[in-house]
Amino acid sequence: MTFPIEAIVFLFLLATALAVTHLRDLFAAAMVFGVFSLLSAGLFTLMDAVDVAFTEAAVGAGISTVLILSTLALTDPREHQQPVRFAPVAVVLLVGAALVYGTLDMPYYGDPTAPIHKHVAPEYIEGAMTDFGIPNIVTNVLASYRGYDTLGETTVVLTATVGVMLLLGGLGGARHRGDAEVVEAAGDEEPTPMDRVQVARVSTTVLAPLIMLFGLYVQFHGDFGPGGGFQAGVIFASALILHGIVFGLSSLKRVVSPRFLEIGLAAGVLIYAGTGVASLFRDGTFLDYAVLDHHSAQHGRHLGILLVEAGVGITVTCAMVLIFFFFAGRRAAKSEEPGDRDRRVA
Amino acid sequence: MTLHLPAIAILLPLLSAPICVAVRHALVTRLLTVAVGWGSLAVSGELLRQALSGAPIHYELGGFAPPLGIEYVIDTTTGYVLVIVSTIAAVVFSFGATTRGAALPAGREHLYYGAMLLCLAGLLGMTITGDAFNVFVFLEISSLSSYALIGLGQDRRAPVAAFSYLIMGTIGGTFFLLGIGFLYQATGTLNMADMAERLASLHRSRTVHVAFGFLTVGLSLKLAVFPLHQWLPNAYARAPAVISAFLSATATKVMYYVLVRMIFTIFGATFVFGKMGMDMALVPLSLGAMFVGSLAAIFQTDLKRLLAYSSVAQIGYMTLGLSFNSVNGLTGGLAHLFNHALMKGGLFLAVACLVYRVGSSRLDDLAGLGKCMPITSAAFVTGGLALIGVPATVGFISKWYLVLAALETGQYLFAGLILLSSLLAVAYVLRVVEVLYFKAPKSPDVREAPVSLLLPTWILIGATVVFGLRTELTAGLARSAAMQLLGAGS
Amino acid sequence: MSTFGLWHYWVVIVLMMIGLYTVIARDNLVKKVMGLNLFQVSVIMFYVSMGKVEGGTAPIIPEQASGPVVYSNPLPHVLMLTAIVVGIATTAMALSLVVRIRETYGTTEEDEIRKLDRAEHE
Amino acid sequence: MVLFIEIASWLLLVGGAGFCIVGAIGLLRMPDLYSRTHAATITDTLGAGMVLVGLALQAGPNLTALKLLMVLAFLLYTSPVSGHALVKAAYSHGIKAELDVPIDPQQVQIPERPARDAPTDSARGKEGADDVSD
Repeated sequence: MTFPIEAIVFLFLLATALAVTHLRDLFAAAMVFGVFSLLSAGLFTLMDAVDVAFTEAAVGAGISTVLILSTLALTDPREHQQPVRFAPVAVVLLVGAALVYGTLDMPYYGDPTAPIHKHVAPEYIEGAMTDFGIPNIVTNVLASYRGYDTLGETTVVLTATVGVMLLLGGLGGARHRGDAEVVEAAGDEEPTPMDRVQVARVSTTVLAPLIMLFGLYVQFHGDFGPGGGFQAGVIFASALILHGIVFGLSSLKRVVSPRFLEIGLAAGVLIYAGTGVASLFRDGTFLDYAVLDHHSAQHGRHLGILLVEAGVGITVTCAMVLIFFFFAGRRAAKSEEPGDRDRRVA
Repeated sequence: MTLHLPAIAILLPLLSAPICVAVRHALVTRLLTVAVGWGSLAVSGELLRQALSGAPIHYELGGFAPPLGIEYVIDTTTGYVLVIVSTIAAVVFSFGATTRGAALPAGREHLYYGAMLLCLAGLLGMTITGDAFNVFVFLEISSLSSYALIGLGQDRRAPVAAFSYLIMGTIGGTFFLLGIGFLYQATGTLNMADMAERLASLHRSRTVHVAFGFLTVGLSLKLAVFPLHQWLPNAYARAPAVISAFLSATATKVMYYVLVRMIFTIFGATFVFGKMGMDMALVPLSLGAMFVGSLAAIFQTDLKRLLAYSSVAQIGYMTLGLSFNSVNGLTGGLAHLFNHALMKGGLFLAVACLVYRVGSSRLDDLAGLGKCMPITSAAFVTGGLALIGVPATVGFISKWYLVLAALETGQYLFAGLILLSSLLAVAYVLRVVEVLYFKAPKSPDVREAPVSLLLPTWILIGATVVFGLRTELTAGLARSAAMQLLGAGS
Repeated sequence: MSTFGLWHYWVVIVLMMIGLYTVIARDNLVKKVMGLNLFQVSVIMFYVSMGKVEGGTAPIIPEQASGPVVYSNPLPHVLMLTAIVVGIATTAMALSLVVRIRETYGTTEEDEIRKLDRAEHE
Repeated sequence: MVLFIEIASWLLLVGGAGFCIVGAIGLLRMPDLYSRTHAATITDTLGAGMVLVGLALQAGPNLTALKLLMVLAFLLYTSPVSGHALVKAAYSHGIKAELDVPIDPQQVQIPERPARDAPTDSARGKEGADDVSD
């Protein structure tokens, strides 16, 4: 029985999860949460889920840690002391016991005769070469067999970004200002120490283009290896966010204005749904790419998957940069109003 | 083109939402939203007609057969719920001042309409899909957009209410995802029909029992069934009145539909009521909801919170109808779906008219408005009577079927409890009537709400009376839907 | 090895419960969001561990396939790409609500917010 | 020849792991931020570097080895920059280094910044005041 490496990774995961729960310094907790996400990405690689690992590392460890940190920059860094409550412990134990009871009739971990490996998965694996000729089966299933799911997923990204723009639009609840003003106000506030740091500037100017190039590589490499629209979008956005952090929001605004990003956000979803509607006009059902090319169904599916992944990439890039704009733009509103201190004591 | 009608039903709101986000013009996006509302009503009506005339419609997406690809399944119940959601959407979207109650930053109206369209797309997508995991995806779309819309309320506590709704909703959604994971592990497929076939032989598997448990708890959280309803009163009370009108009349209804779909299509009534004893759990919770909801509503000082607690009670009626597992019971439950949507939608729109003029929905600010705003107050009273279940209103129809179902199975106690809880409803409706009509008006110069606000309100309130008299559309449809479900289920 | 083959699922369930506990028990709103993330990532781990096949490789077909190659199940991976994106979307929305709450209440502790509400309510 | 590469890669791997442990211990033991970054950079440069080179040897002369060396190049490029940014930010926020000899502020001449950065000094002055309350 070879020693399961996952055991070690699980050990670290348990340690980091407990650390996140008990650390009262929220910045440290955010960092440990980033470690947790990275470890889970490692675990997914061990479980042969390379696409999920790539996305979890890029989205889970990358973007959610950046978001949590930028929120902590606007809020209090320390959590209040709090006794252990017993009602939640009871609820958690009950739910945990129910789940463990549920696993008793499950096939063992890695058991090849499990029902899920018998029913639908074999057709996906055979179909990859016959219908598509695309080696990465996950991309086939993601974009065409269950392409409607991924359309829903892209719409989830659109919904979240619209929600963030609505909630963080104006600076401070009372003063209503359009998003242009939000970013304007943030751009010309006191220059953060970062922008006078020559080293960071030079390294960013060298690095950002390489990151963008890698993002494009991931976008088109999605058919042959782990990659695809989501990961590419996040990587591309991280290059822009890096530029925004080092050179300040106003220069990022000159590179990609919020208006342009809003249109890009909508354009991605429209490209995706548009590809589906295009197959409607050629009397295939919605999102059926085979009809897109009269000569060969396989070529049609290639084209469909390419367009769909491009749509996803555009939406995710614009979404991540917009969310960064509104969180970072909020820093201008963070100047501690005098009323804040005493209101907390009330 | 009619061959692709199911796809168009979802594409209409799904495509118009990004268009709203891209086009920054408030008026253009407003007109687009209203047009999409009425358009989806027309498409849903046509789909219901097709589903009624023949066998359920199957529409395969992506060109692959069901177990591999995803498919839409539209039977009578699906068409019925699609019509309910798009009717409310059409009327609420054409309400005169949709952005009035929201603390919208300047130049943001186009995103507000985009979020409303995304919520509609999520609800329709959840109703029409025949794939278990796809329900989760569209559940997240409708939930995320409703968190944002609720967080926009002018009340300073709106973000807090939206945050607690987000936490409870996401836990519910993740329980739902866990339930699907257990089902997928046991059956190997995600298509609902395929899953139902394979579950027939798995009634003793503990994985399936736990899967059923987590799916039900997850949906009860989203449906605000009695013990898990804490998020609903704050969410609907703090949100802009128009959003409360839209969500109270559609969101919980679609969650109820998913619960019904899961019980009768995936697991089958024999497994759910026989083996799992679902009715033993659901009946006390429903009765609890009816009494706690109504009692809490009586002591509220804010009109929107009062209506929100009454929603908790009305959801108790629906789940009670479900737990009888009889044609009459299910007919009562499904009919109440449509009736409650009309009543609560109309009442919240009436409150929106009051808030449009007075600026606050606290009861003592609304004193004496009966004289200054006669039409709106009349609308509120009519809606209140329907809530009580006065004959010749829709409320009476669904309570009639519930009592019939209770008497049919010999539970006279339940019939008595249903009537008793209606008396509680009388209490809180009369309390509002007393505030509106028998108190000196605070500010006498309040004018009546403009017609663009009153017309949609009276469309819904009028419907509560019209459908109270001619019941073949609501109760008749609910009955044929119940027969189809139970016929398929047993 | 009767139930020895199930320990992967049990460890993942323990991680889920740590996340759920953090969401329910902690008052700090940002800590709640972290707990929610822990809970969702653990559910993703549960799905992925379902898909693993003994001796299987990543579901990518190599060019020179030497003999029959055993692949892990690709379907859970597709579902989990969706779940990760739903997780990040919920986190972004929750954190923007936390920022709004912080600006109106001056605090991100739930018990203080309730105190301020009650104080303002009387 | 193969045996030699085998030994070399294992030596590198074990050495890299050793340096990571050294870095971790240093991170825990060092008194203040500045000395801790010294310890942390050991893990980045030597620790990860040796492990990557060891793996590249293991993988043999093919594309994977090249990719591993590119990762090493990326690491050697970015970790000093992030270390520098971290320390620069800490210094401008006025975090003081813990020195054995207590310096009295008059003696030490903190190098005057060019006039352009006047606001930072005032900022640091204010920050300094906050230091005590932190």
